[in-house]
Amino acid sequence: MYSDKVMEHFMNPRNVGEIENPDAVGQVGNPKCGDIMKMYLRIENDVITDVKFKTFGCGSAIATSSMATEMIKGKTVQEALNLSNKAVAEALDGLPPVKMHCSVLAEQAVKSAIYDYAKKNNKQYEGLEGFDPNEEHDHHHHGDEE
Amino acid sequence: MYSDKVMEHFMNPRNVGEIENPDAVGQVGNPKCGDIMKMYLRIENDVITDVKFKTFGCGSAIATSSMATEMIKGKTVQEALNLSNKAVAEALDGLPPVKMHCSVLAEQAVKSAIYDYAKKNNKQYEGLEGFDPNEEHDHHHHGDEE
Amino acid sequence: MKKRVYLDYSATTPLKQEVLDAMLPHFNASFGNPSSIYTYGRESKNAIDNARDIIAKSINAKSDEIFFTGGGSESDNWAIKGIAYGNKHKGKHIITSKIEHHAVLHTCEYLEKEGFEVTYLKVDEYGLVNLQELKEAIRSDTILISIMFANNEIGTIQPIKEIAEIANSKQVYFHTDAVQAFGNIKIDVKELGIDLMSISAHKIYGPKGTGALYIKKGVKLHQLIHGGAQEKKRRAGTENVPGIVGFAKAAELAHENFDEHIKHLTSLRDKLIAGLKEKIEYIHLNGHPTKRLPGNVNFSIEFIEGESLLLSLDMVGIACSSGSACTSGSLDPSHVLMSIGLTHELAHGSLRLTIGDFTTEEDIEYVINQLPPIVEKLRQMSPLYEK
Amino acid sequence: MKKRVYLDYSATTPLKQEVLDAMLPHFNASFGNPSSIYTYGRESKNAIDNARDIIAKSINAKSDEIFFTGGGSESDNWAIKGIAYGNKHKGKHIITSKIEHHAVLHTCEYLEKEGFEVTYLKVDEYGLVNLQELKEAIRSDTILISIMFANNEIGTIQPIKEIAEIANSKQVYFHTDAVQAFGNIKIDVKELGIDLMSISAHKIYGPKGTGALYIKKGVKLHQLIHGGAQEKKRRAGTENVPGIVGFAKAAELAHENFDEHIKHLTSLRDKLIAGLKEKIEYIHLNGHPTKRLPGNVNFSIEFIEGESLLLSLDMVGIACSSGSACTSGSLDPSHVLMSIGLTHELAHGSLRLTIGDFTTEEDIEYVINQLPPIVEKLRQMSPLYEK
Ligand SMILES: Cc1ncc(COP(=O)(O)O)c(C=O)c1O
Ligand SMILES: Cc1ncc(COP(=O)(O)O)c(C=O)c1O
Ligand code: FES
Ligand code: FES
Repeated sequence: MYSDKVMEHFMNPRNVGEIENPDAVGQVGNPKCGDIMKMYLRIENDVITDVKFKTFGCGSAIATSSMATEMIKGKTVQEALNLSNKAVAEALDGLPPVKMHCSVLAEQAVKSAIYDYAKKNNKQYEGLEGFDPNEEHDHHHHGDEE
Repeated sequence: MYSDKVMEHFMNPRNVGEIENPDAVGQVGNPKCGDIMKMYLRIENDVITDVKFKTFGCGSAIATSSMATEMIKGKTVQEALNLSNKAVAEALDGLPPVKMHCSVLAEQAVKSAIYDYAKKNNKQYEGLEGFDPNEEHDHHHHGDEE
Repeated sequence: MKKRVYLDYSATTPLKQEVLDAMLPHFNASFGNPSSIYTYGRESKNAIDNARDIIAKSINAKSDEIFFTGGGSESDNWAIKGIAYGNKHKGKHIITSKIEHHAVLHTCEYLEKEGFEVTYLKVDEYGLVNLQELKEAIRSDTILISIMFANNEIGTIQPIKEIAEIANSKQVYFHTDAVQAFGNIKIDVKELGIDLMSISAHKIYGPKGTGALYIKKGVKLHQLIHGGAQEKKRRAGTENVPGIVGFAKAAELAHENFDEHIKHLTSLRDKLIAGLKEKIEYIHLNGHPTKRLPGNVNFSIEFIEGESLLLSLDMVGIACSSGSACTSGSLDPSHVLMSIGLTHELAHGSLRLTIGDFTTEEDIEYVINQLPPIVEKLRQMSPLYEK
Repeated sequence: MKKRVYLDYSATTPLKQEVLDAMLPHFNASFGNPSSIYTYGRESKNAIDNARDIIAKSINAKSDEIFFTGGGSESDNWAIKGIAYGNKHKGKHIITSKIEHHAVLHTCEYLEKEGFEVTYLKVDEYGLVNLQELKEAIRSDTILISIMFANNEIGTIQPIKEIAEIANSKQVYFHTDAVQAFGNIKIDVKELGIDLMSISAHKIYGPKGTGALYIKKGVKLHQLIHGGAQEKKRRAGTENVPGIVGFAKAAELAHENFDEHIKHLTSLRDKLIAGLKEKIEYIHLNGHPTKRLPGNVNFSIEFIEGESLLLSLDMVGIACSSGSACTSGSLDPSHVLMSIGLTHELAHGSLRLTIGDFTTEEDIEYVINQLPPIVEKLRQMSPLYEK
């Protein structure tokens, strides 16, 4: 089902935890759907110097959280905003079709945290226009249903 | 499916053949239904001294023909008339339910031959009243159907 | 080889060796088509006749009331569609419960689209249907009540005799899905008053792809699979002779060792329940405390999600299941867990461990030792967990 | 042991050893439920995915067009009822032939009772449908044409490509029962233009109780068995993993040795036909002389009845079949033999000998030697025979 890479990140997730007094926090998902991702960022000079996450969810949700944090650490905020769910999934050697929505969640968690940062600091980033962290995402739309 | 006795009579049927210038002949059945039984009798002083049959039909039809001829040989005509299909079937250690109609055929063949004898010799026997050898018998009514 | 502890006997079971041994001759020695009249065919015919007798005896039915099928799902579909279409002149109303297996629920939902009406009875926190509600749900056009014997997820056993009495008193056919119950609860269809009952081989150490439907003499229903004259012209298709022989052997073994089997399962079950309750905080047993299958353990574990739990357990060789939607890629967590009133979070955090004849004391101890640190690790990752 | 010559391969086949070997690990080692996410389950899932690929490849379909079932009869029922109920808004007319297997015919007869209309095309003396008649039978409300690929009794092979073209040109779904054809005729569903096709494992040295339905992508039909999410939510029930694996292995072997298999069967078939014709008077070959299954021999033997022939042959160890009503306890002899115009007597006197991979030259010679005296003995007993 899952690639070795997914299993490796699931079993040994990077950057689990919280950041005290973070510069930004984002949370997406809904326990009703079985998934919640919370992301904490430390941002210095527009660069993400530290990132931690907590996730309630399936193996894929945990692995994509872990991979996403690795992929944005050390990047500029704008670079992090450009991270797509596909890139996260690819970095994990792919995800089963029914699990792609969990990678969307990871993308959304990053965005949501940066949204928090932008609001607090009154900044503008390309890609944040129209983003609403409280919007309900129908991320449970699966490819294999007919 | 068949008892050993049925198989034994089927493989080694008694009294197969024809009688030249028989005292009586009877034929029942219909090739449409897959069964025809023809019975030849030699009758002396109201006693069946010889009997032969020819049968087109299943294993049970052949075995019941064989058993019926054995059972009536040496008997009086009236005794032969009293032979029931159940008695033939029992003498064969039973028949599968779907095959009981073949034993009816044997009973009818005997009756039919005696009818021929009675007519030719202007005799009356108990059990022949109302018997019509040309009547179509719905002998294919099977017990196990629903 | 890595340690493997299989605790998903309600999903499927391995074959017992005796079952496989009984099946083997029918693959290529005594392989004839049971409909054929020659020796090869008669051998097969005798084998299935004999199997039918064994299955019939195990539930106190007559042999001609047992019809072999391709599994529990087919049996459920046949019973429900067969009664529905075969009795639609009498009425178009069916009663079932909200916690049935999908083979019953989706069949009922299909029939709704085709013009039937279905009442889905709710259940209480333990998963029990309410007999008063059942009585009230019966209408003059009700043709079938289908209530499962024992639930596959939470193990709850329904008051089948009482349900059957209600159905019989109103002259409504009563079907029960006994796929989980058969082999784990003693069943006497006559005494209980059951009209139709589905069972399946692969839940009792028999082969997958073989089941049966008990149809009480006189019950009128349409066929599901038309064709040849097999199964007294009521279920067509060349009989799966090895499957049927294996099913019967499995049923025979189950009934020979019945009391022992129940004792073994129940004691391991209670040990597992007690052990996990003692070692893990914030967990809740789902299903009825006593009216439950002897091998069923189902916990909701707060703050964590089932699939990640299963994956972690698989890494240490423990195989079990969960009612989380995330394990199946479906939208909602188990309809059974939602029906007994669990929140989404608790339904997502459910873990089902089902015990079988090959389960040992050490297996149970292994789980009691392995599970707590896994739960703790996942909780540490969970944003819902604040210690 | 008594000599046994099995010549009823069209009824069923023994498993090939490789097939059994492929199945065995799935009974109690790799036995997990394919729906489960842990290792045991994934092993089973991989096994059926792999099997699906093999079956798909063998008929040039895509893997997601293959759906496993409980056998050929279920596949036929699913295809026909599924299309009928799933397209009843478009029309209620179905076309089939008079010589279909009962799994098709009785399904159609059932649908007639439920409000559908069915045209049963007649066939010529060889068992071939007439393409012109087929064209004329199509109406604006025709939703399905179901014509078998090759007949199980007389072996006649239909012009499937032409039939499919007619169906496609009128936008009517085309189903073919290829239970006898699969493994004996090369089938390319794309090239032939088939929409749905039934196949069964036990006719090709695979296990009983496993079949498949090929459903071309985009074809809309209802489910026959509702329930769990197996088979992409189109056919519920825990998958018969060993059965499916065995089916695929059998298909693989069939296609590996295809040309050899055909050559072997055809040469034995022709030898048997020639040998019997030479030795026995008053016999007639049924079916088409060349458009016939490689292993099919079907004779009508005048003046004698089939069951007594089969019994006599069984006594010398020869297993075969007949179209006589007397073998099945049914009222009328084979509908196929009657449809090709045989009299009742000839239909009753029919003998089908079907050859398979394990048949040897000696087997054929044995039959050629044993049959004539048996025929002669039965004819001597027959009131129809006047020499
Ligand atoms: C042409 C044909 N169709 C359908 C079937 C039914 O297949 P199964 O016995 O697998 O149900 C058979 C054989 O019995 C057959 O020969
Ligand atoms: C309660 C219940 N009913 C029906 C079924 C379906 O049985 P099968 O998998 O044999 O089709 C199952 C198991 O899958 C079950 O647990
Ligand atoms: S969190 Fe539910 S599927 Fe990934
Ligand atoms: S003669 Fe036809 S069944 Fe006996």
